[in-house]
Amino acid sequence: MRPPVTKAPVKQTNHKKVAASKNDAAKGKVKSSNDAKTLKHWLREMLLIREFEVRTMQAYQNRLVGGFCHIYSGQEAVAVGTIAALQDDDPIITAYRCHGHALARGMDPYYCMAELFGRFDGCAKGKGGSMHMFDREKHLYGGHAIVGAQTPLATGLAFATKYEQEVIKTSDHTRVTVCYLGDGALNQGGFHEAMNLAGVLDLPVIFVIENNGYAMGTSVARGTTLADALYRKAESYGMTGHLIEEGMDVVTVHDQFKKVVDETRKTSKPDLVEIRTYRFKGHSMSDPRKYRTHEEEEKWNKQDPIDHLSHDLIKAGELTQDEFKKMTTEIRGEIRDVVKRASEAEPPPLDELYVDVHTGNWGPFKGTTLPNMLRGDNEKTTDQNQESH
Amino acid sequence: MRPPVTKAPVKQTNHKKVAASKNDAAKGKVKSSNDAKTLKHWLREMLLIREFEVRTMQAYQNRLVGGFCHIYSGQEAVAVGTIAALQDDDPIITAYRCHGHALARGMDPYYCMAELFGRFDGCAKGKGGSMHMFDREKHLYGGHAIVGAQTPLATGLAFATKYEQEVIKTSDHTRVTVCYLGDGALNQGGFHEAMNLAGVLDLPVIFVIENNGYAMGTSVARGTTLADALYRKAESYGMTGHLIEEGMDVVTVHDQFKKVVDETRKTSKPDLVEIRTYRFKGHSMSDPRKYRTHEEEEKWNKQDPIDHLSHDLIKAGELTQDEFKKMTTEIRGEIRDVVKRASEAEPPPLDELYVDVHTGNWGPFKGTTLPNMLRGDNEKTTDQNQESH
Amino acid sequence: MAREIEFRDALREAMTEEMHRDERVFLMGEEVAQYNGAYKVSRGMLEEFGAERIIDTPISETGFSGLGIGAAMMGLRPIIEFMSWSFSLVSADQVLNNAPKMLYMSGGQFGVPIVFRGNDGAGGQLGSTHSWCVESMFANVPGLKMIIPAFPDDAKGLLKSAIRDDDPVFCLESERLLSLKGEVPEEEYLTPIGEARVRRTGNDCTIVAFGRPVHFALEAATELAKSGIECDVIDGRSIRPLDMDTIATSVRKTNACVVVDQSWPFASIASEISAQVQECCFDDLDNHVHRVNNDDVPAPYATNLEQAMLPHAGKVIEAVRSATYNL
Amino acid sequence: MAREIEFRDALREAMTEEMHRDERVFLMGEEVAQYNGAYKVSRGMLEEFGAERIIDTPISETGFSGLGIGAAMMGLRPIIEFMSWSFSLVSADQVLNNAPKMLYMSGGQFGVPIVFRGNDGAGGQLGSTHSWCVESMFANVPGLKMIIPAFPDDAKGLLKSAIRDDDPVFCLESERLLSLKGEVPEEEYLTPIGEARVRRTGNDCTIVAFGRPVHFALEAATELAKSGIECDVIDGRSIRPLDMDTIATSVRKTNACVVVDQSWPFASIASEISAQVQECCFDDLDNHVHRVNNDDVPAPYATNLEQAMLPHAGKVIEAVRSATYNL
Ligand SMILES: Cc1ncc(C[n+]2csc(CCOP(=O)(O)OP(=O)(O)O)c2C)c(N)n1
Ligand SMILES: Cc1ncc(C[n+]2csc(CCOP(=O)(O)OP(=O)(O)O)c2C)c(N)n1
Ligand SMILES: [Mg+2]
Ligand SMILES: [Mg+2]
Repeated sequence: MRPPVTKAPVKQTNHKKVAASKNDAAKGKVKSSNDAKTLKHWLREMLLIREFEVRTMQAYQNRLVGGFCHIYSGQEAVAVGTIAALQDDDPIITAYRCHGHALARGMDPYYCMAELFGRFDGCAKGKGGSMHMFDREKHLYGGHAIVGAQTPLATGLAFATKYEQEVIKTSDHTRVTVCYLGDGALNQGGFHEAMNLAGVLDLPVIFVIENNGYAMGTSVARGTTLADALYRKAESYGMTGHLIEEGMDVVTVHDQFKKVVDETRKTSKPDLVEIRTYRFKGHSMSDPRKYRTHEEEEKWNKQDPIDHLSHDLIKAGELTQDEFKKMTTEIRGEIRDVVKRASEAEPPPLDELYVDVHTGNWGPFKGTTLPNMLRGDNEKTTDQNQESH
Repeated sequence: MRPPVTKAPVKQTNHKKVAASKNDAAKGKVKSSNDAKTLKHWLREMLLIREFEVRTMQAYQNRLVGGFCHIYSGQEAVAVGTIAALQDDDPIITAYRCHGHALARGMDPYYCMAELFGRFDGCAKGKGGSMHMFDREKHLYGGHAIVGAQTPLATGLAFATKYEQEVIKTSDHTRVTVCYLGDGALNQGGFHEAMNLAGVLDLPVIFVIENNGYAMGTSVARGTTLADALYRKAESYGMTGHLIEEGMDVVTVHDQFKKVVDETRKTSKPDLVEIRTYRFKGHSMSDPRKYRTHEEEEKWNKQDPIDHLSHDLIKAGELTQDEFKKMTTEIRGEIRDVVKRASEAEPPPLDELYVDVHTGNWGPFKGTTLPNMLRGDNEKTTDQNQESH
Repeated sequence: MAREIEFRDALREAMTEEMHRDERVFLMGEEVAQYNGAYKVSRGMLEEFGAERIIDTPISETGFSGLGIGAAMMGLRPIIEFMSWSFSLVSADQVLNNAPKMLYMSGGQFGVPIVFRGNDGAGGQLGSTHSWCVESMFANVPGLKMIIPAFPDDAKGLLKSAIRDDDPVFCLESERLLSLKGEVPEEEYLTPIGEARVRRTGNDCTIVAFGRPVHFALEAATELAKSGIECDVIDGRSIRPLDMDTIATSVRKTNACVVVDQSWPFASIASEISAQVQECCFDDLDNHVHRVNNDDVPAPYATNLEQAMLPHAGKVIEAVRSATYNL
Repeated sequence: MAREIEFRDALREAMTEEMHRDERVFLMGEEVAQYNGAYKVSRGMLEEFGAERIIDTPISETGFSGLGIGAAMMGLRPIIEFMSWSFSLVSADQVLNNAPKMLYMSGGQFGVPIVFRGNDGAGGQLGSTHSWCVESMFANVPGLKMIIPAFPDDAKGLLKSAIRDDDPVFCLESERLLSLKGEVPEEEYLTPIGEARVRRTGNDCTIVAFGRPVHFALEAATELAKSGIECDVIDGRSIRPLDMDTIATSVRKTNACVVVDQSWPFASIASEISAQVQECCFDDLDNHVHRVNNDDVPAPYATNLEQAMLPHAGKVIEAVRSATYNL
């Protein structure tokens, strides 16, 4: 089995504009940008996501994946750059376009793919599907399919981290919650309520708008007022708001986002960050993308975050073409293997229909059990129920 | 029966800071501030609302009024000043604290009081109650009791006026919709969606925040971010936002609001206006107001909009103490009479339980009929069903 | 004269014809205009009617359903599309508190002649939040009407009636039926709201169903006929008003009743029909009314689980056999 | 040892005791802290537990119910107060799509141990939008539990169980009962969720009711006893899980059943019980199950209309007489 992506502490250097943060010695594993090893690691993660999505699309065509399936390709720098700026136990939560976040957070691609295939080995035992990646161990509180519905949940995660630290004192450090949402999700009332609540209650949560220009076929400007400065909507809530324009550059995303994270960790105050990015594929697998021009797509394709970083690294002499090829081939192999294993995996037993509806047994309901992903290898073979909390 | 408050066109003078608007020759009856007759008319309207509410409170104590009952006293300058700035067919819609708006819009106080008393003669046949004042003829689209729920409806009113003018051409002039909401209602997601929709669709609607400092026992700052400049929330939606600080002065309210209305009528674009005011009484009849100090109440009582204007008029020699006393006495008599008639009026016949559920007959449902308020005197005695549209 | 068209085309024809007939009708929703509808129900309508009458919205269900209600209070006749009824929960207050009650609480002053329509019920593996069957929950509320067509002809006829109706009408469409072809008359016609249709006759058992489950019922009836059990299959078509006369008449003949309902069982349409059949036909029933519902669990993603959860012909057959004591 | 306390005090004792017992429990809602609760249920709790655990919110039901769900996913145990369940419609998506389904759609990873509580049902003349009885609508959804106490002792015992429960529990309180006094033990106790309680026994008819209507049922039973009709009065206490065993046992004895339900009739709790009683007791029933519901209309304001619309003892008496063929 593929070992989880490791996120070892790395040494600070002074590449690019961001100076080493004062807070790096804080709790949890420290991650920071800028030495070659880190950059190569990010490159690898972005490649992994890209390759995962390529094979997801194939599998979808082959009817191995069902339902609505939203591809993350193009936006890799956002998930990888922002998550790299976090501590491992900072909670994250996102929408239905969630494969990238799950992988960047270190979910084993096998569990992710098995979920897409509706197999019992999936991260949600095949019950959640493409739009619902959850990983309790990695502090991923789910992909959520109702547009905007994750934003109030995020205030709850942040509230809980603060409560644990300040009220019940079961935590000795500040955790920053990150909530991803689309440019279309802005227009949901729930987002407004979440922003205001976070402001009124001083919650350490950062809302990250992944502005990929479209909500399905609706361009930002057709759906939203103040379309050219979404981050400025923060001002309504007494926050500043930040724009990361170079959302296709993982280093910029990381470095600029890191500053915001450090600030939120220090002040325990909410923030809003808009990151400009692009989805290379359609909204979901069924979208022919007639609402945008070939030229526009070309323009953005040229900013491919993977090309961008690999190019830079090669130019700086930190990576050779051969090494890059090898990395790509390795990842291809890895994902090919994941697809194979997932396609051979078992569907959930029919019993599972009535498992996880309630935590206990009553009537037809059969309590709850954890997915294999969260069970040690010994446990996986046993059938006994486990408590979920 | 008391004749409806007339709103004859009045001649422009140059009293106070606002110059005569260019748009006064537009469609509908023109109203404008500033000659003594107009000011006295406003004074009369504010007195009427105050006296109405005094008797409402009494009636509530005497159990003639039930449910939740929200008193408008203190805020009279808002309803009277803003509505005076409108044309008669400009649609208005508000929340549950709606007696003032209904009266300022010219609803006969008898129908309003009869509604509070749950009588068949009420504006909603006794079915709506204190929180639901509707008057189709006066273009009052209701008081609405779910906080914030009127804000999306207002976009629909504005959409319809625009559609009538531009698409089906059944209207030959621009109508401006005014939507009142409280400072607490801001925090509802529906308001955010309504603002954004109004912005995206260019709807001629003005949202008026009656900032009376509290949502029940919650001061603005405890419930809302950017609490000292609510009007600035407009910027999130690409609007400017306006603040009328002197919300206890009907002339200022009128004059400043009139400019916004004229602008909206010209541009057909939405706007947001915050008006600072104060409710003299508790949130509803059951509220002991422990959350605010006596000093604060005193400070605001000193700005009583009625005292304010009567004082000014007397000082300017436009009104004598005697005339003012006479006006007050007259109104007292009028409202006393209204209370008497309302208390003698009939409750709705039991039949009404199944009337107005559906427009037609089926099963137990018995179609719909209009309230007496909207029926000519002849019609009132007949029993035949009338269509509501 | 009839021709075969798809369910989605029938819906579009209904809207298009009514928009030609009445300028006050407009269509609003997410992706209904430029994108031609997420499920292509409104394909071509933007071109035909222009951006003033076919209107794309932001993802703001509370906002635009409220907008529709306000516009209807003024006498327009909005058709508000929910891409899925699953997304109507974020606007439940507008849809359930405002639309159906405005006429009542305004004392007859403001009716709300609006149509809310969109996909209802499980699609293919859409998971827990996207597979709502709102009929049982929403039909609890007085003041609204609810239609749920199972065939293209009814889709057109019912939707046209809905658009002309002075009350708020909720039109529940099944994504799984949108490509279904069926005969639809060329000439103009209206299907009355509140009348069920008997789709097949038989003396042994009454099967009542709405929307997609009508097809399961028909499939089951065909199968059962092979072993000599003949069923009345009643396509309810409207849930509010519910045509109990047709149902009761049938049960008085067959003395057995099965209800097929794609929503959760507890306090459902099936419960209601079971209760009402009992009330009207207590002495006619040879057995209790049998209910076939979605299982009482959130919708799972995996195909095998999803299929096991949904009603299907096999479950209907089993229920009919049980209701008729294996005749 | 028991003493008489009010229903609202019983609710407060439940919260207070559980907050002392478990630091992860907190209370959040509109006006719950400084104002002491709109209905004074949380009076004094701010002083006792401080602003970190008794938390006032803006008027943002979607926001703070979602906040509660998120916090519960992390293992806290929020009590979220809706000033009225009528206001929960604006947050229906959080309450019905997220809370009850999270455990399922995360494959068992994230349970939501939350309590939503507040006033349910008509108050005095609150009108159409403020008089919701959400039980019939919300009980349709799997994954949640629902309790609806009728007496102070159950209010306390059930709410304590709810706070300790690992599933989302909806606690429906009637504003009309908040001042009701009743005996409540001094000692700690829990009332199990999912067990009905027989409040009065008799052989002629079973009356099933929940919440406030239990009192109408008891009043009716007292009255009926005068003319020799003796009723089992079952206080359902929980709607999900529903204790059908207790109901069925009673119906097998009495052969007649009346359900009293303060919500609208269509697809209601009463429909469900009617359907289930029929299913378990078809051969035991001498007559169809009779339902007494709120009338199928939006709530009017005028007292006379409101009283006519609501269930009351008179209607229960009539239903029992009819169900027992005027024994
Ligand atoms: C409340 C709700 N309304 C509509 C939808 C259908 N829908 C799913 S994704 C989407 C577009 C969202 O766009 P955006 O927020 O920009 O995210 P992106 O897809 O670009 O990542 C829509 C309309 C939904 N899931 N939920
Ligand atoms: C959605 C909703 N939540 C809560 C309430 C209860 N409630 C009624 S009025 C009110 C306060 C509103 O304050 P504000 O908007 O400032 O208006 P004001 O009363 O000051 O005029 C609250 C919390 C409600 N009616 N609707
Ligand atoms: Mg987007
Ligand atoms: Mg206020």
